Amino acid sequence: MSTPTTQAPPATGTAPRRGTGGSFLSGSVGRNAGLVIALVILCVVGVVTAGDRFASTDNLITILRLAAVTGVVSIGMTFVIIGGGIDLSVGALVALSSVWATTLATQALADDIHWIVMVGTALLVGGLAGLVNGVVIAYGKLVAFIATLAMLVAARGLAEILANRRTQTVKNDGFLDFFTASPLGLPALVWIFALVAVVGWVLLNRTTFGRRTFAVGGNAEAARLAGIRVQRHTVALYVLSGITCGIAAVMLMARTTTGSSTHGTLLELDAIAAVVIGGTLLIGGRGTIVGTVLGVLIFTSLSNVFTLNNISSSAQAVAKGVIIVLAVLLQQRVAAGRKQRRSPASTPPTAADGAPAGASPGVPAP
Amino acid sequence: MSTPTTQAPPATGTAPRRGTGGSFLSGSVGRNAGLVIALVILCVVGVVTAGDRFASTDNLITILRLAAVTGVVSIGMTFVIIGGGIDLSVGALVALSSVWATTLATQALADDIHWIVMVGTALLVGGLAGLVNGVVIAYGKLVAFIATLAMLVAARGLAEILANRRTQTVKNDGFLDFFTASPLGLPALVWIFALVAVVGWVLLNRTTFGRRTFAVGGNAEAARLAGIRVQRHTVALYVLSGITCGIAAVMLMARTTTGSSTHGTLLELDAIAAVVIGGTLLIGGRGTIVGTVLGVLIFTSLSNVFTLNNISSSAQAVAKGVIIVLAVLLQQRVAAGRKQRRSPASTPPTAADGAPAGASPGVPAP
Amino acid sequence: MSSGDGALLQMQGIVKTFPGVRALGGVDLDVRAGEVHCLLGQNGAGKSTLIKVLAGAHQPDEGEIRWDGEAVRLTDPQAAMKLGIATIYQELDLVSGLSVADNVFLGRERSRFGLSRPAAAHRATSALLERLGHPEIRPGTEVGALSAASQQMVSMARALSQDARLIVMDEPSAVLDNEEVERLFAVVRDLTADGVAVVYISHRLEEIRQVGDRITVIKDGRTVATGLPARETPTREVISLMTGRTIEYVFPQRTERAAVTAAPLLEVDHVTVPGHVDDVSFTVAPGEILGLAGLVGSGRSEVLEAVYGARRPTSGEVRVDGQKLRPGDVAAAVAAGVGLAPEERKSQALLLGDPIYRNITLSSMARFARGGFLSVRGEKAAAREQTEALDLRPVDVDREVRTLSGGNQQKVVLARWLLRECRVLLLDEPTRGVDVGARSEIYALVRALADRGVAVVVVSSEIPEVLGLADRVLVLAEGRVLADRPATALDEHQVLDLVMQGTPTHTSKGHVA
Amino acid sequence: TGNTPEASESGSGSGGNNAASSNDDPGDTVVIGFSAPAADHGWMAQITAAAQAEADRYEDIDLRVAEGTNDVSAQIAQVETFINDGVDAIVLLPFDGDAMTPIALEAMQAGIPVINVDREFSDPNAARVTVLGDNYGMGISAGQYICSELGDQPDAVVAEVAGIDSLPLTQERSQGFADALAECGLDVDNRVAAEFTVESGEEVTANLLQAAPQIDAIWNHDDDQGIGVLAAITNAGRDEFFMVGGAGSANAMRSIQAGDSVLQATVIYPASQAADGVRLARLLAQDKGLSDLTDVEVPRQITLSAPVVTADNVDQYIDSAFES
Ligand SMILES: Nc1ncnc2c1ncn2[C@@H]1O[C@H](COP(=O)(O)OP(=O)(O)OP(=O)(O)O)[C@@H](O)[C@H]1O
Ligand SMILES: Nc1ncnc2c1ncn2[C@@H]1O[C@H](COP(=O)(O)OP(=O)(O)OP(=O)(O)O)[C@@H](O)[C@H]1O
Ligand SMILES: [Mg+2]
Ligand SMILES: [Mg+2]
Repeated sequence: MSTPTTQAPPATGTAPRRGTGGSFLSGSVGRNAGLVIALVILCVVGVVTAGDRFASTDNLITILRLAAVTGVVSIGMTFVIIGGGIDLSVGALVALSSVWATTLATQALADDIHWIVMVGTALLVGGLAGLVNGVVIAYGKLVAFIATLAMLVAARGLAEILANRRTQTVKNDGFLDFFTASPLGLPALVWIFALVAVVGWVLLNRTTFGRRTFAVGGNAEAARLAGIRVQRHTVALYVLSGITCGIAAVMLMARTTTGSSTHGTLLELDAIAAVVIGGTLLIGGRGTIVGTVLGVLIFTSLSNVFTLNNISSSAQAVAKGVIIVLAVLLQQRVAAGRKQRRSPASTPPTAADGAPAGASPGVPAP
Repeated sequence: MSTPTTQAPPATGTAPRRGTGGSFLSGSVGRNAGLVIALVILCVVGVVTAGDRFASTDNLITILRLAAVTGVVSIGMTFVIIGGGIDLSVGALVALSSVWATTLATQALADDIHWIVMVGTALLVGGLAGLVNGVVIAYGKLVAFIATLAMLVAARGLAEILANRRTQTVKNDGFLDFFTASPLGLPALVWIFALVAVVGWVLLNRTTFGRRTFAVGGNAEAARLAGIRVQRHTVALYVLSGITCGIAAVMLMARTTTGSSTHGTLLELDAIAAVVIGGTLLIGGRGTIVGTVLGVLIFTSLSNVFTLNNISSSAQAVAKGVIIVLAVLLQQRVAAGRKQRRSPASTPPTAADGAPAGASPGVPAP
Repeated sequence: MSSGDGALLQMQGIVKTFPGVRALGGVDLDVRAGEVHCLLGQNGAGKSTLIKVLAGAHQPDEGEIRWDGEAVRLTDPQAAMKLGIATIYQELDLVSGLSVADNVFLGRERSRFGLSRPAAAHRATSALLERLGHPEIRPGTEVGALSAASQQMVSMARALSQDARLIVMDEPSAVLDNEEVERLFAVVRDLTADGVAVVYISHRLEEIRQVGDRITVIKDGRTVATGLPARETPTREVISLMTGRTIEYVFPQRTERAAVTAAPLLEVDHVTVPGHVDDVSFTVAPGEILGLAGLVGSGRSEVLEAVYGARRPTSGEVRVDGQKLRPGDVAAAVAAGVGLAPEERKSQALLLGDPIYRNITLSSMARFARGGFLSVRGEKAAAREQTEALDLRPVDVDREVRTLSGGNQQKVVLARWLLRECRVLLLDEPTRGVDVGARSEIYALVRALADRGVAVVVVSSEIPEVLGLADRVLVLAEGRVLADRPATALDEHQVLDLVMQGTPTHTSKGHVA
Repeated sequence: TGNTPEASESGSGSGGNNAASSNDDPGDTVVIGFSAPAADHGWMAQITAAAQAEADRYEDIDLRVAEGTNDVSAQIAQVETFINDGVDAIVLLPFDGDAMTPIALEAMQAGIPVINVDREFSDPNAARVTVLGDNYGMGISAGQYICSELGDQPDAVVAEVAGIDSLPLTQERSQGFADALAECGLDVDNRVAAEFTVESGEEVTANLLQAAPQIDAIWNHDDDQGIGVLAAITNAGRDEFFMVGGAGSANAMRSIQAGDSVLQATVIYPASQAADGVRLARLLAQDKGLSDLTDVEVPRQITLSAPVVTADNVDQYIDSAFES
């Protein structure tokens, strides 16, 4: 981020943007200082209004556990969006994977062999559906929005047919025991989320795969002319997103002890919102895992604080809308401030000066 | 469009792309030949499978009337998206406008003065909410996705509070008589849709406002350097979208004789899908009203044909997903074919050949 | 030609700072009505920043601008346009989705009651393009479908349409060929004869001599000399003012090559890309530099793209070291040791939002990765080595490429392929927008690479550059090879003659898709 | 499918309790249009499935099922399509009763009998028959049950996990619940709203359990989301309270039967309503009456009761409960 002075439009690719990789603490977290502050404010509000009920370990674990499913999907979504795409099908893929992994046949197989079969099924279904997304987008050259919207509709329909619209109960005790355990005091779901986030961070910032993702999303033509197989990479991104949906399905199966075609309803909106609030540009080429994780935590804590205070769902909605806007504005101001401090000589940001592209869906904060 | 070889990435704004304005028939419709073909195929399927039940005037009017509400919102959405933004709040704004225009107070006022008060209220509420969107995006520099998502949440919450979660019935006979009339055999709603589409087309293709919308969305920096007040224009686009939501609210009120906080649920997805399937780029700078209208009609006819053929909802969903993908692929092939014929010398498009940006949410078809 | 002593424009002590960079540290500029005032300086000296301040696109931190003797504040581009300042920006600032006419009148649309009047705009645009000598560009064409040169003409038409008193041109000739530059100069002379002032920026010193009246030299964001007579000031002096060094502006010595007998490294065999490349064959030996000359639109870029796999030929084949390359597969070409520095660096080569080092290592990532894990430290060290070798400024490899000046961005692209250590290097307009100092360095580098056994193909619109740098020259017209001769056997006039012969009418250069 | 095993006036049920009546004899083929909200949760899915199953039992019924939708505008278009099509009767479970009233009126005016299911129209003339579950009654039943268990503890903490909050039916249920609790001096201390899905049930309950460290009773509006509610309770390791469900799924009843969870009771909200509707539509279209009733004319309104199912009477209901 920089002062708005030089903010250029996204369409020209000259927009000033924040750094991408960077070392973990000084980089990602520092860059997301505004989000951290927003989260801290939220926690302070929680403590003030709900006291120990908020600050208790149990409650924090509840927040983390609720954040876990959306979080895992959002990590996959972060990759897709940085790579210049979007995946609207995630919620439906979670539903489809959960249903497929809990059909009578799969559960019978799991009983015979090992519950890992259910996990494998979920991941495989998610991955394959992601593969279809990726191939249609990269080789069929369909706009990602439409291709994954079609997948959303189709996958949910398929899940309904498979499940006959029934909620399928997970019977396998091994599965339930494993995923509802709490090693070292933290629930398995939280461990999975943490693991996926860390793997995602390393993959994005420390591997050639991550670097290519930035390149493909930042300037696909330049990436192609630099020798990157853009189409293949695009497919890989959607497969990755599909696999995270499979993981999320397993987590939801553990959390609710069911597989259902209604799982993950509107999850795509939550995930995209978390990714975008975390500072990832919708036009691709820029984004952080840490920002996404913070984004997910902010949304989850928000609902928690609301519920602790017994606020009506309508009032929650209004407050939520306002808070989202405030959080992002805060993030922008803080980032601008940091920039200022780093370069004391620079111009104070003025509204008149530039900042042309407010209209763009992917315009970064100044 | 050009040969895929030279297709540049969306972020650079230098990609060769299809024309924007052009004369109505040869231009817009011609460019959307694939969509027209898809619609014709759909109609043929309708006639073959449902015979007269599909081809009857009544049925066509039903399709048009259903298309009308989504259609009006989609016209506003087309402007916002061409201008480089996105508006996720449309469904919620329809709900809020419909509720506000049907409160006891408003209806009492309408009874005293004229039912036009209700229409005015709806448009005003929609326009004001759009103004808030626009100001937050253009001057607050919030990403449009997040700003309008926040508005979605907040507006629906506000609508619920206003309506106390009850459905409010429209009592004013003048209002109902006016909007349920069928001048010249076509329902008023269809007339309104037609009017909005024509006004939208003229505004987009024949006025400076339209030219500037393309410029702001295509290259905001260039627009700024050309002396266009980009921020002000951005605000205007969201106000426009808000007003179309107000119009849609009036139409829904006429259709259902109610105002309700549940009106327009998921309308944003329908509208965006129609706009995108109609060939408008999600990254902005490119799009047509005719394409949007065709997109809306395709979606509406699709459900109509499904209903006539008594297909189960789950199977419908799967079929719908597949058909969307096929329709867009068809549109692309036809467009590529037309291009070929126009410039016989150019390279035949091949998959290996370029087309780097399959990953991008807004990449045009080759 | 300069009429009157009263300065039309005076800029004094202009300071402009970007986060972390002081782009302008006190620049003075005064321009008189009816003169062509040339602005010179190295890449990154601050020329473009200065003219953006003048255009109202940037707000200066300090300094004063006087117009007709009165102090003015240019708060936005409109303010500058109202005064009569028209600007042609260095980076093409057109909306590619709009038609030529729409672009020309963008922001000042011809309209009646809010309804646009396309016919009027088309007529006016046609007239302007005619005046610029490009009647073949149709006002209804979409700008995105035009070649870079034609787009430059559209920007020009836009500036002319404003009836300005001062027109600023930031490297307008970079994408033009000789003939088009001549036509541009004719227009400039017309303008100055009418009393319009022109601020002209270019890295081609011979152009300055042809068209300029006075020179202002900027170095590191400060004016180091102003008001120098354009024709009389010796090149040596200008260069030393710009660079602080005395550099010989010459091409490196050709190596005496017995190598011609060596087996060719790159073989291009009857390659055809319909509409662009017509049965082109040539070979390049290791250590050889092949130049491709021709007018804009003659298909030189397409030849390179076909070789590189970025464009799929319908027939013919390309071999590197005897191995056939898979057609239409860039990754295969890169794996075989071919590199391309494309013509449009911003859209085709650079990740503008990424730091310099990532752009440089993009094609050599495998070298810094073990099991897919990257060593960022290794990357940065290698990138730093390259930036130092190329004298790229700033030296900080963490800087976003977007914030670099045009010439330095070009160096980033070159650095990428230098790091890659390719065996075949394809350079499309490698010195476009590069300052004289850096140019000499690039020439030397290319020669040094050739001496190390790299086969180089260079496309340039500057014929002297092709002749000076290359060992052998291929002259192209309309996608066909007209001549294939040793560079020493050709001179500029011969090349031009060849090109003209091969191009029956010059309207056939219509850059229309 | 019937949840009313004692062969109530609804006269429905694949159990075929009263299938002996002559009304089951095949008549002219009847085309019935059926439209309901999106089957986005088990109860609603069961509504459609039961209607379909009912239609399949009669060879003279041709049931046209429109795509379930929560978009009133789309649902109106579906009914329009049915009218254009000239179906013999329409069974309509509106997403929003008020909003569907005008189109239902239109259908009636076109001579097509409309059977209004579950969510009532604002105009009685808009439907020939109205088959309603009793939402307010459901809340009352749940409230009364909790009163009977906790009536002696005025400080008892009662929590409520509602369904989709923007639906009028949720409001009615909550209203009934609050009214019944007030009778015995209790009130709702914590209230959250889920979306009728397992996932949302788990999510809001997890938060609810944090908000209320000590609870005595919970009423959950819907047994589908109830699976998630129970999962959250298990996850949190809480068991100091009892829970009352809603709708009456087989799952819930098995839990009640087994007595292995906090779920002690559930309030039935029959998922057979649409099946009843289809059956009535057939009778109306074939001009038959309800021969089993004293008044053989098909009545204007049928309200299904909302009985409470507990361990004591679960055996009576479990066979006819729906699988969610
Ligand atoms: N938006 C920006 N943000 C940060 N730094 C910038 C920005 N624009 C320019 N700079 C810096 O300002 C300095 C001057 O750049 P400028 O583009 O004016 O150079 P120039 O003289 O036009 O060079 P060239 O001949 O290469 O075009 C450079 O160091 C450049 O990196
Ligand atoms: N995207 C495009 N679509 C269709 N035709 C194009 C496109 N880009 C270029 N052309 C045409 O291809 C021909 C060759 O263009 P190009 O400018 O690449 O040639 P060149 O010899 O490389 O010129 P330059 O000196 O500008 O590099 C021209 O006739 C041009 O109009
Ligand atoms: Mg410059
Ligand atoms: Mg070229």
